Amino acid sequence: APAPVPATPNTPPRFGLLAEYEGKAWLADAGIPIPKGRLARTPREAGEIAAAIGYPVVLKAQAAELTHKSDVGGVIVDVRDPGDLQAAWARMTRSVSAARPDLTLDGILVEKMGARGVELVLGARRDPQWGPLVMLGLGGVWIEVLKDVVFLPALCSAEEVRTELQRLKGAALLNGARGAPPADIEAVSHAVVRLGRLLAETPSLEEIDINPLVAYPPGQGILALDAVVVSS
Amino acid sequence: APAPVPATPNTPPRFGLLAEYEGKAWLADAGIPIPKGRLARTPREAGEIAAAIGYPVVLKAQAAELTHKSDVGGVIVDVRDPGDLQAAWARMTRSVSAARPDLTLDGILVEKMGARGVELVLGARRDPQWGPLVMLGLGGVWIEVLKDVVFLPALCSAEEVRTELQRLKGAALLNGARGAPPADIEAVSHAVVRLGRLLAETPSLEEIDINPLVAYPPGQGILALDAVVVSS
Amino acid sequence: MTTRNLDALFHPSAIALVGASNKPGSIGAVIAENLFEAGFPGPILTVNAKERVLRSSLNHAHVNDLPIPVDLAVVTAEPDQVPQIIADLGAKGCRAAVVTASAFGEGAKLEGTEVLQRMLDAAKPHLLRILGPNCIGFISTGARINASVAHLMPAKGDVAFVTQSRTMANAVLDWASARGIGFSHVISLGDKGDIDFGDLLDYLALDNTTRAILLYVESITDARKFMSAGRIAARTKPVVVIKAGRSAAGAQAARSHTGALAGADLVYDAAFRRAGMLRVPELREVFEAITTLSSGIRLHGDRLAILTNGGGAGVLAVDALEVADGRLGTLDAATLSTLDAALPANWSRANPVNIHANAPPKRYAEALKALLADKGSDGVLVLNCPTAVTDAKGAADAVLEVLETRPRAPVLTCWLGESAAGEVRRKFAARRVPTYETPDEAVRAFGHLVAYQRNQTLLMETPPAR
Amino acid sequence: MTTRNLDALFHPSAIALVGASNKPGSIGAVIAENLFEAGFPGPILTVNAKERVLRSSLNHAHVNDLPIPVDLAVVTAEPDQVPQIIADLGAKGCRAAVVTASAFGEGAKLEGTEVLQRMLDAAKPHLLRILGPNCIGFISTGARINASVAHLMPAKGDVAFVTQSRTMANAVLDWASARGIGFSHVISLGDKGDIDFGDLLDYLALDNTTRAILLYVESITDARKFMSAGRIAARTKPVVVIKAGRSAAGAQAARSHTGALAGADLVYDAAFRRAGMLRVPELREVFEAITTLSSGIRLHGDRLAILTNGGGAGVLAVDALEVADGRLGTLDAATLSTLDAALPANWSRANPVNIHANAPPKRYAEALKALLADKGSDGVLVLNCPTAVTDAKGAADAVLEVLETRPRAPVLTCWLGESAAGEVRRKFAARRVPTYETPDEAVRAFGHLVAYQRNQTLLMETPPAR
Ligand SMILES: CC(C)(COP(=O)(O)OP(=O)(O)OC[C@H]1O[C@@H](n2cnc3c(N)ncnc32)[C@H](O)[C@@H]1OP(=O)(O)O)[C@@H](O)C(=O)NCCC(=O)NCCS
Ligand SMILES: CC(C)(COP(=O)(O)OP(=O)(O)OC[C@H]1O[C@@H](n2cnc3c(N)ncnc32)[C@H](O)[C@@H]1OP(=O)(O)O)[C@@H](O)C(=O)NCCC(=O)NCCS
Ligand SMILES: [Ca+2]
Ligand SMILES: [Ca+2]
Repeated sequence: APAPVPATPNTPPRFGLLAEYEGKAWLADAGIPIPKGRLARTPREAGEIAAAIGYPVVLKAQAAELTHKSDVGGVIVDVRDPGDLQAAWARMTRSVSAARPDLTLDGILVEKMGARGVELVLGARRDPQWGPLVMLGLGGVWIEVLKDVVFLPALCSAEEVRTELQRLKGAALLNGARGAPPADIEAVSHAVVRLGRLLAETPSLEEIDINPLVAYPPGQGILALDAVVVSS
Repeated sequence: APAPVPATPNTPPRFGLLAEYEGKAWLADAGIPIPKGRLARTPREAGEIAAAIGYPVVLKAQAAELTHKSDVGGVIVDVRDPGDLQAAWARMTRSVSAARPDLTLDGILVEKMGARGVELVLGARRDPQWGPLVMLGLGGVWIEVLKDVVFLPALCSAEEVRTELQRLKGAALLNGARGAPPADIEAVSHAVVRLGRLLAETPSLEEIDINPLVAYPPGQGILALDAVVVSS
Repeated sequence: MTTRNLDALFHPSAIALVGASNKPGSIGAVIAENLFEAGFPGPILTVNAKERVLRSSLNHAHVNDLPIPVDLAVVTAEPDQVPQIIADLGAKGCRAAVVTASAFGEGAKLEGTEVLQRMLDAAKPHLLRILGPNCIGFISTGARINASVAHLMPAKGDVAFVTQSRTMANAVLDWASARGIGFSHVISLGDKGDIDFGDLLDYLALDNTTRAILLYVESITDARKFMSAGRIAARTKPVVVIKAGRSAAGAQAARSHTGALAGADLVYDAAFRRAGMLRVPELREVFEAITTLSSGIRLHGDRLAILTNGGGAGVLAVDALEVADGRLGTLDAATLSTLDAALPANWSRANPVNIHANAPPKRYAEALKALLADKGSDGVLVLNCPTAVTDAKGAADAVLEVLETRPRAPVLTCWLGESAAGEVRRKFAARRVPTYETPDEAVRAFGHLVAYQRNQTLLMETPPAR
Repeated sequence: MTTRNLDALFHPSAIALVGASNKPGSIGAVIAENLFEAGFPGPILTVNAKERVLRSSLNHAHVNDLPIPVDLAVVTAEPDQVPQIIADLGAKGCRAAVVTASAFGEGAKLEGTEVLQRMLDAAKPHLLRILGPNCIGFISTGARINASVAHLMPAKGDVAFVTQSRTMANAVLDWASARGIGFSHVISLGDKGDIDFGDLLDYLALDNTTRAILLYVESITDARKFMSAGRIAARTKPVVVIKAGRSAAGAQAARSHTGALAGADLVYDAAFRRAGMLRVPELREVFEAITTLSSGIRLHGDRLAILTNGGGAGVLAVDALEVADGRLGTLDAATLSTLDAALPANWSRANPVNIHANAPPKRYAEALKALLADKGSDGVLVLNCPTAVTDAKGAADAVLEVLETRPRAPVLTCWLGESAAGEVRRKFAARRVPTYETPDEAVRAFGHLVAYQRNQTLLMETPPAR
């Protein structure tokens, strides 16, 4: 059985849309695993953080108003060494300010690069009719093209999550298809439960979207690689 | 426009089920790209071949009767250097003979390890009603769980293939979804056309199954990573 | 308020019609006629300021003039007059009111309006329950109440139909009537100001004249109550739901997938499923479901035996079974030898059992009996194709005779065609034998029964979910 | 041999029935009655060794005794007698023969048998075409030929129905007859020994009494001919196909995915699509397709306007449109102002156009005319729900009157219910106005028309595929 759910953290740091690093930190407090990482405000800070967490790292531009980082060159993966890091920093700041001259970044998140795994999408929101819900699906084309998702009430049990996720069209990916190992379904289910509980117990929280949530083989857990958190 | 289709090769080397390396060589003659590789009959030969084609390599046990290599430890990927190679050879021969004591291998195929790409399945067979057909689909769970494939007559045109493959449920993977580059659809289409023509023009050929066929970004072509060829 | 005072709706001792009318074609006149014609055994009192006599009964000018307590009222009046009427009714001991539209044609919805709030405020002190407003009424066949503007009185049956759409209510009634299928109750929710799906699911779960529930949903207001009541109801009897307005969610600009998808149909889907309800995607399947539910059949397994007089129809049924819940049963040795004796030598000796076009009625009976006894199947589908030498009616009578001594046997029927088949279907319906117009529909129905039984088994095994 | 001598089947000058009988209930008697009752203008000669007089005509004992050349023969005899009969017929100048089963009930299939080969060998020197064997016959309404054991003579229409299943042939005829829908030809292939789908597609492509073709397929023997003929036919008129026996492929042990999947239904799917045919998945959609095809409607775009007298039905139609080919049209300014004038103030002012339950027939006419003129839509679906104040028949008459001067206008109808709606549907069918029983089915039909028009456009643009 996984560690007990941490006590509900404080209400989210501020109103509106949180920047990724803020949302992630807050979710981590709530028991959702995130990659090691910290916000760097200068290239030097970035180097220090990378040295501490270990290469390769990923750089991600941070600002609450910047919801589609990749589209403006705001995501660089597989940064392998300090020289690479400085070059990547320079590239990113130039690219982001060219695409979004209006924007002032809070900084650049320097994060450990996660291994590959099964990509999922995990969200939670308040439905005007059905109340607080969680949504889980396979990522990429599964959710975008096939709309392959399942919904559960926010206050669901891990057992219910495990049953329901077998109804995904792409469930085979979670169960280990063709030699690939299964995903850590236990960890996924508990993350769903935690996120739902978080939404239900935090009235000021409007919506959370974790895309992608990467699941590793059994025992190796999950990582939320991105987070959109909206408070009112 | 791709290079003209090579003249139809001789009839397949022999009757019945071809071992992977034989089938691949023959398909290569017909214009279907395969990874660089050669059959090694001894560990030393294996070392020489690997040195020539370059590490990392993949080892695959070869015998016409061995259709599911992975199930008997007959596939080892990511062999990085000569020491690794010798160890892998030893592991494989032990593993295969334990699982299939009846079997005598032709040898072990030493093949350059292909990069990751979009995995497809490409097949051709003679339908008793519809005559020679080709079948194309996304690999993995797409074909196995969702049965996501399209069929065309063996004598189809590249244009028809291009149109038809857009009907795949997973077509988004070929068109480049979410930042991933598209696949070399041109190369895929021409491979389909070639395979179909090969079947239609080789009466002794019963069935060909290429699983996986990996597609790389536009201009970077495709590779048939495995081949099952059946002659009568 | 759930089921409080709903007994006044289902088992009133007297009914008042406020807004009754003599004017032909008016709502007040249509309801008056329906009420009186249905044969309600208690007094029906009419109220209308302008009339003296209504349908040979003395009319009352005002609610306050009613000489006896009346627990159920039907109100058809301009919306802004309704609150006062409700207040007056409450003062007279009325505990439930069916508030219809005031005129035909679709008046504005009253959801969220000030006048609706005033209606509810007027009702509250008396705990008076309101069905509507803007509904087309309430029908209860056992109690002989037709407090509606429906153009037909349905036959007595044991399916309860609760609808949020007025026009679809009529369509369903009309369809069922032509097939001789009846209902226990037909309840139109209108704008759902007070009584809603949840309340009625609560009530109907325990109503022993109702063996199955059909819901026509456009929106759910109190989701928690719906889920809670729905779950309980679905444990006791089948609940089938059709949800209209899949696209009504609209193009909602969303920051994330969750936002875009959560307002969508998939959430309703998940909710209905959690509640143990069977959702059907279109009206045709509503018709099939009513047919299936009226039969009261419960299966004990998922294997189907198919009896047919024509190979082609059998093939269609087998095709359909591939994609439905359920599978083809295998004939056991006893059945094979019984059929060898009963059928000509060239029969299929497998499932489907083809007894050929010229099979006399007796052969249907023998084959059906054998298949019902077969341990390799849990249900039988009997198919009949019209041919020049087929006695479709005789075959149907033979089937009915077998079922005479086997109430609620797991038998579904499909008589293809229209000329003789139409009459046969009515006969089957009258005897509660489920019957369908095509093999696919019959097999789909079998699949629904399989799914229901499977779901019930699961519910028994697992502790109640939230 | 394709269409060689098929004119003898479709336009014979004289018909012989070999195996005619007086014995009631026998195939020979049923066919004799059908032939004579259909009103064929030429001579019908009967051959039976045992009878002297048949239906007041002088019977002939033997084919050799026939006094005049007879180009079409109907043969009902024991299979092993048929080859000689064919030889004798050929010698008498016969060029086509419909070979039915010899008795009701399903005899063994003759595909691949020696006796079938002998039939073909006997026919070959005379280039005599065989329909069957084991078919239920051939009906051509224009030529007034009913050379079949069908229990009904269909009305004259312009849909040709070619079927490989005998029992389903009867079911379809029966259904169509009840709805007043007719056919140009009904052709039963039986065991497809000679004349097959490809031959008939070749012929029907050029038959100007046929405007649409429906195929009921269980297997395709000569795929190349089928694809080639099918593609040509589909370019000239809609071809709809239902394929039975999805599961017949069986569990074929396969060395690879290609082997396992290629035998499967997906290949048929691909083939039908390549040929430009519309495949429907179940019998219900066959009924819908016949309805749609009989109308001869061709669309010029994919936008649908919906006219309804009830909100609920409109919602169902919009839901269905989400998953069908086609989309909701938008009302242009001219239409909005015309409807503002014609409808009560509270109409929806959007598509669907809701004219409410109590709309008089005239309002249907005005609204329909406005929508037909609207440039924002390419077709109109008219929905009608039964209510106490709806004149369903009047509304239908109003629609028919508008269509009187607009032959083949892109209008589909759906009158819900059964009581008045049944009669309305027959009326619509008689006037070739497509009509359906539920909104989903009507919208699906619209989608089929859209797909057909889209496909035809594509075919025009691209060079012929192989
Ligand atoms: C592609 C898109 C989703 C990227 O989103 P984003 O929020 O800008 O960027 P993310 O933080 O999710 O990360 C981008 C990539 O870096 C990867 N990544 C991020 N952090 C990582 C880490 N620590 N380790 C490894 N990889 C990491 C992500 O997996 C993602 O990879 P992928 O594109 O192969 O899946 C976005 O640009 C987009 O929305 N594109 C259009 C597709 C669309 O409309 N989707 C609907 C969204 S509602
Ligand atoms: C998994 C299975 C398909 C493997 O097939 P196989 O013929 O033994 O092995 P392959 O030659 O296809 O190669 C095995 C792996 O090595 C990879 N590989 C092979 N050559 C390679 C090369 N040169 N470079 C890189 N990778 C290579 C393949 O991509 C494959 O990887 P994947 O499993 O991640 O897709 C087989 O064991 C199996 O069938 N398993 C059960 C699934 C099933 O029933 N499928 C239906 C088959 S009809
Ligand atoms: Ca993201
Ligand atoms: Ca393989």
